[in-house]
Amino acid sequence: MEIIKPFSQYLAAMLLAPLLPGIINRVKAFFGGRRGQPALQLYFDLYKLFRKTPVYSRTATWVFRAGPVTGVCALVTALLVLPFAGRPSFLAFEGDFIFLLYLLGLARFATVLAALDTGSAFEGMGASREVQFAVFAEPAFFLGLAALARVGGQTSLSGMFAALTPETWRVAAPVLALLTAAFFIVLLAENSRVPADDPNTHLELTMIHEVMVLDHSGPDLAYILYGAALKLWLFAALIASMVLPRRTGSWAGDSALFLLAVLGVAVAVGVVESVLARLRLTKVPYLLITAFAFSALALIFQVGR
Amino acid sequence: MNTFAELIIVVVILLDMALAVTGSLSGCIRLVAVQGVVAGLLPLLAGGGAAHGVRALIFPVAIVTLKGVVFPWLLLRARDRSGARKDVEPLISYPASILLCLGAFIASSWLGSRLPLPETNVAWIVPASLATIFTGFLLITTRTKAITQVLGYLVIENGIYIFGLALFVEQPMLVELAILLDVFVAVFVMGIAIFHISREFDHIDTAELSELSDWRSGEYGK
Amino acid sequence: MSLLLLALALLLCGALLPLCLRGRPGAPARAGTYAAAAAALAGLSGALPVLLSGEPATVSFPWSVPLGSFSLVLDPLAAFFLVPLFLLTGLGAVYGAGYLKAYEGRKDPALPWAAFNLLTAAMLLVFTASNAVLFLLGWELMAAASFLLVLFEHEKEQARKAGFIYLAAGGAGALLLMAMFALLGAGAPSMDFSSFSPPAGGTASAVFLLALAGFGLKAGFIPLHVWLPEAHPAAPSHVSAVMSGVMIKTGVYGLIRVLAFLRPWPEWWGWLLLGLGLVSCLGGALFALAQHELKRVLAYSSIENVGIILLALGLGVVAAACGADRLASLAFAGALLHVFNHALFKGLLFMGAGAVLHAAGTGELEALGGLSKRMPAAAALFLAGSAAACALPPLNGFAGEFLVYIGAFRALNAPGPVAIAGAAAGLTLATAGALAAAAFARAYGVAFLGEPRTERAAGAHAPGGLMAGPMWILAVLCLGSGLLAPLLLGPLAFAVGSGFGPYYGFLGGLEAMAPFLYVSAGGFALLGIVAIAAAKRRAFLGGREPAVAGTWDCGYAAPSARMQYGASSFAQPLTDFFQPLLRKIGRYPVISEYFPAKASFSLEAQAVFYNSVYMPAAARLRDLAFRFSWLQHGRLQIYILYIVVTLIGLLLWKL
Amino acid sequence: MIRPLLLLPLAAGFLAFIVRSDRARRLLLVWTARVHFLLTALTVLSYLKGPGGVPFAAWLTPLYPRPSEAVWFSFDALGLFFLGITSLLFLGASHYAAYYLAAEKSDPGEDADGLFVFNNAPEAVFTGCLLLFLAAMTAVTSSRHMGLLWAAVEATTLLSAPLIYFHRHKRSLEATWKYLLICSVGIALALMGNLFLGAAGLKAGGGLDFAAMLAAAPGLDKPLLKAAFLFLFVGYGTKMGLSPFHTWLPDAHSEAPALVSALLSGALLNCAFLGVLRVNAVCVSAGLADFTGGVLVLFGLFSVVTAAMFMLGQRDYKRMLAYSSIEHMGILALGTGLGGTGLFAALLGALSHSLTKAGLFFTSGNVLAAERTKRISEVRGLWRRAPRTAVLWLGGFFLITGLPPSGVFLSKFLILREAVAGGHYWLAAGFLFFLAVLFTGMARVFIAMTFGDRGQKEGEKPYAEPAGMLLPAALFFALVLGLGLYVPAWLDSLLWAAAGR
Repeated sequence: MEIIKPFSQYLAAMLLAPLLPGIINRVKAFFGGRRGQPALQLYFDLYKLFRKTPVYSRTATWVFRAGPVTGVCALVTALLVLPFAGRPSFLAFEGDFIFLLYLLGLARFATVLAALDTGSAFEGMGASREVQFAVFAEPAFFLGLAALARVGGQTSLSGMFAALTPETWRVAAPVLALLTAAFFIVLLAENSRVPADDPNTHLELTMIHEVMVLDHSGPDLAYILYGAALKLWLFAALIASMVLPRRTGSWAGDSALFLLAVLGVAVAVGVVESVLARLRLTKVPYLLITAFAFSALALIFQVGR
Repeated sequence: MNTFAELIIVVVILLDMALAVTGSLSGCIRLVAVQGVVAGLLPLLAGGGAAHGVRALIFPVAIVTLKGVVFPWLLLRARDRSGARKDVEPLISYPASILLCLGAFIASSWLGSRLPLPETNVAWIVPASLATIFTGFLLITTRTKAITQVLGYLVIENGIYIFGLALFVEQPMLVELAILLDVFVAVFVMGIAIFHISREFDHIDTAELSELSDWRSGEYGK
Repeated sequence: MSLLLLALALLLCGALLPLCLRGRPGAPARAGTYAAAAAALAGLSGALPVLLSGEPATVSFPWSVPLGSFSLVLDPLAAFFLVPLFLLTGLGAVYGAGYLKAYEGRKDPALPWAAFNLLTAAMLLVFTASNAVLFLLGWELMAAASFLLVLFEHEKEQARKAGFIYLAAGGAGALLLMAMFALLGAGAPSMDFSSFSPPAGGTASAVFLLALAGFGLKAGFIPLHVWLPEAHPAAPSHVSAVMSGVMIKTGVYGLIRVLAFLRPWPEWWGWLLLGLGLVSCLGGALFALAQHELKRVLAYSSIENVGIILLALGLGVVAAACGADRLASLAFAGALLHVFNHALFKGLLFMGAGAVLHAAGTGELEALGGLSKRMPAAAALFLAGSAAACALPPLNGFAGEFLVYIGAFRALNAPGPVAIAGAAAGLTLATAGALAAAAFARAYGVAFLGEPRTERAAGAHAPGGLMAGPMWILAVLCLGSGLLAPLLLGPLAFAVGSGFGPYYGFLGGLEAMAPFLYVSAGGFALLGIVAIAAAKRRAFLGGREPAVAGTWDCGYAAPSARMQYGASSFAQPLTDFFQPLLRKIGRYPVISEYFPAKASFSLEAQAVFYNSVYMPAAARLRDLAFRFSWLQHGRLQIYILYIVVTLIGLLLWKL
Repeated sequence: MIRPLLLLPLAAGFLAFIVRSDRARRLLLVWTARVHFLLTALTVLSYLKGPGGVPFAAWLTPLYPRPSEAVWFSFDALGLFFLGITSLLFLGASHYAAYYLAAEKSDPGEDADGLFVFNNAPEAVFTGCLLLFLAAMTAVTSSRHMGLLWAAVEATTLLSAPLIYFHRHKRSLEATWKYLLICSVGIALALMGNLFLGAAGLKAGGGLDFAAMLAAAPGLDKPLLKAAFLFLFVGYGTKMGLSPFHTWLPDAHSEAPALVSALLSGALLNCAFLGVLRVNAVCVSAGLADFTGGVLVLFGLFSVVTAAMFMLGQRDYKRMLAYSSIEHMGILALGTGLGGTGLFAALLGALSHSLTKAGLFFTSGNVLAAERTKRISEVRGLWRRAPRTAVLWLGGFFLITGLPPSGVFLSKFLILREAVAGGHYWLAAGFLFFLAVLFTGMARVFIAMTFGDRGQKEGEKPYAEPAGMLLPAALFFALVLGLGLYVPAWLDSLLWAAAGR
């Protein structure tokens, strides 16, 4: 039974991830007073896309085709490291979050190169912006994780969240709150959500992530969409693990609570998207620097304690 | 020692002063010659000639001939050939020259007092020689003509000669001969050089001899 | 050890033979290549056993030079540096044989080959010498040989400038090292390293600072890096690979040796190293992002990587000074592992850049594009190198940084200053990693992807087998040493132990092994998942031919290659943000008509330190010298016055 | 007797004035140099092997004079060492001269700076003075008497003046005049110093014979000895080219023909240095090591500073080499001042510098012949125009700046170590800084001249590099390079003996 648990956790993440964008869209529709698309829309889209024949540019090379595959695989691998409901993952080891961080980097690298491979000015633009924001997001994310490591005295992701208890929240509430805020901002930026980016816009000049994948179609696009969902899940899971340290004691109960929290994060993203406007492009770095400042403050508090 | 030698010392010093204020080139040449002769006579007059035998006679005679006859003749010839103006064209005024000369004498006296020679036979001989050397330098550094620089060199030589006498350092004959030969050849070579200079430059003003320079004038401070 | 001496002899033959054979066409190149390759084989088989067994070997001959002795020591640390040396020079020689063919008839091949072998021999001496005179001999020979190689294309103004800066930096560094050895050996009976006695207090710090500056000038960390981005691009590419991959590591090697000698370390040394590492790491990555020439990008990336090594060393020294020895050993191991890994991937990258130069005749990013189609294999290999340079798993760049990260995170949970050092190191690595990813995405994307921007790029061709072969081998090594990193830990432990003291060499234990095993597992998992996903994709396609069309450009009807995002535009958002540091010179179009026909935009990266620090200082010194030159004004009278015044002054002063 | 060594060049010198045929005169020059070198080698050999070690050598050279015998000329290790340098250098210079004179004869050349056709002095005078110059330098190295040493040094000045004036034009005349006057005035001061030296020894006895003075040194009168040292130092220092008495040096070296510059820099400066070493040895024996050391170190460092300052932005490559000589003389003074191993290092440096600098000056002559200008800014791409000259030029640069392997490097390193070991940290720091400035300054020039490609000038003939004008430099460079890799035991012992240990 104990062996099955990580498997089922992993499978759950893989299967449930495409639900999150649906939830967000439903929330936005609610705020907009519309009915909105079904929560399972992404599943339908994926099914449809996998069956389509792709169209490739004459300019593109194998890099273009390898991009989506590599991107999604990096995220699938990253999920191996991600704890579920405070329980250890398959691969829990010292410094595993560095591995996770760099897998995210790999995914980004692959996407950016695939975008550049098309030779289109628009996709180049998106790639340029993507790497720019990564430069600000990565330190913020890293520093947040570092602070978290210091909170629990642990150096693996699973360990950190395992060490996180309601007691920790009582002791280090400001630090954890700051970290939650920082992670949430990073989540918004990394997943191209408002206010950093707008996943719904179709004005190429303003887009970041969407503009990079303009040329992808068929299974490639499906991989990309699925990868994006996984990435959203990954961040949401981190935040969920943080705000909801396990408390019931039973695996099933914890897991249920955890899933609820992940959905809660998605709802929160939807709310933010509905009530906030998109920032000017040149202001996005400041948003991320804010996240960085939160993380840094948290670390300083924690080291100073 | 004897007063006669001291008298000569005084004459040498006075000649230094005179050199500092003489404006005529030929006058300078003659003054230097006189100084050389007087200094050359010093060992004869300072006594002890018998102790040194023939050597003590030969050298003063050679020196007097060289400095009193050969050098002036050479230099005057060079001056005539060069067709330059006949005065020394000092870079500083004559009063300044004589003041410097006096200063040199005072400094020499002080230095002489710091350097007690073991067997000084004549009073003032060390200051006098030092002052003469400095006067030579004065001629070299504050006069513009090539000839005056040779004169300055000769005055320095005179000063050193006097100093050597003061010590009666036992110089072996070969060494003295070699030194004398060197001085002679030096002046000779300088004379030839002056001849060439006057031919190349139409005059012997050393201000013209300053083309070889590394001064990056006006290329800094920007 | 005898194998190493054989390698040395072969290399010296390889340095002389090409010069002797210059009359015969083809002979110098053959002699040079064979000698270098044979020496590499001999050297590797000499160094590897030491690295695997941990048993040092020494050899010493009398040498009739004042204070000199021909003493060589091959301990695991030296062997650890020798392995990349021989790997890169051996492969570089094969590559060079192909690369230099293009210059046949235009360049005398004898000189570069002689210099290449001399350079290798000199580095061999540097890594093994245990006598100061011998070490300095190797050090300066290395500088001279590489100087000649930097001036390989001396017709170019740029190369001459590079040669000058390189030589000046090398000269200054050597003088500092001479001072350092003089200080170390002041009381010693000979200049053998074994006869030095460790200095204490201020002297130790002076030695450290001299070593830091002297070796730093070779290692090329900021602010002593000015020669590096000039010289590395100027040399032929296989030489750039050796210079960047190994030669700058001689600085790291020297620094480690001196550090080991000066134990115990004061804490501030560590902070200094850490600070320099931080600046180099971030600065190197940032400057790399702003460069417009492929090899310059790589050169700045080398600065970044040296920064990473320095950062790790600094973390280790701080930790050791605070008593956290296990942590220190992790950091030191990370530094060394990165030395090895950087050699592999930077060698690969420079060879790839060489292939580009070879094929397109230019390394200017804005003139390239679309090479991936014209030289697919080389492009793929360059991509592998780029990914390794960005420390992306499962390649080897990640392994070294991972060790440093672990060190940094353990440090975080330690008390006080060590925690701060750990946070700083980790944060720097993360930021620099993101910057490096941006820089390499840009370099690769602009040079290899999209459409060719010029005729030259369009006419590019794939490199021949001699050039491609070494690149393949290096790429396989990059992947292999990334996936099988745990296997490297044993030799690494020996190297750390012999370099920093046996105290630090306990890495072989499970403690550091475990995360490494997991990373390996993760790497394999990634590869497996990629294989599955690729297979799946094929299954989804089900044998249908994908349609082919033009790139979708939002309805614009007449796209051209010039419309692609270029190197300037790609970097602009980031470089604009860091403009105060980069001081780019922008050329923006002035649009004056309603329908401007032509407009161009470019951003030129400046050599900031060279232009704003070194040049003004040099100009000031020059100004001073010109004022001083009044001394030689040409007036004879005054010249003689100098003599008189000095004499009088001396008499008055000294009597 | 030592006479053959002295008389041979003397006789040959006078003979050269008489001989009419150019060819015969050149042969005379070369063969005199060869025989002189052979004799020198024999002398060195018999010194090393001890009395009776070499057959036939006994009548050539009385190395071990019986005590109380008044011997004017004989050799000790120091003198022999400098004689060796001088003779070797002259050997190279004479071979160079044979080709040089032939080339000058067939194509007198035109000074591109002054557009002034050379009117070279008759070869006879030149060759004669060259040989007499050798005789004078041999006399300097072999004099046992300070007075004689002085006379010989002054003779070198007078005999080399016509050599500098070989190209009879305005600038070489100016250089000659400055050289003549400054050095004569300087040497006059040295004469004064000799007199003080004599005065200091009046009570203790011993006269001016070097060995006797050394023996009587502790009894010498200290204030007078100090004065003697100062006068001699300024005097010989002028001739040696220490700053600020160096002013004649760049002018003379830049205007003289290449081989004369080589001899001036490589042999003549050493002769003056020998004078300084002699008096320094006496002072050190008398317990004035700190006093003389302070003066030597001060002026040594100032010379290095001066050279460094003039190296930046230097416009004339021969002047650049001259300033480099000033630098090295400064280093020699520095090493001597530090004493101990420093003196050994200074002697090693003197040897290495002489050979390297002579080689560089020879090469500069080739550069001048190829490019017809001495201006650095007008020489580009030697590598293309005169490849072998370029290799020598660049190699000489590496050697002279002390890149190992080179004797210069060993000397600098030893001196630095001595300075650090003596606790003179600021001295070491300053020394290093200015060495770095010098290195950078020279690197700029050598790179600019050697590399690049300037294309063919209008109507320019290709420059055939005569082997005879390349080989001497190549040989010297090889020797210096070898010296950096291997210091033979005999040389080591000779150096230590010369350094007084």
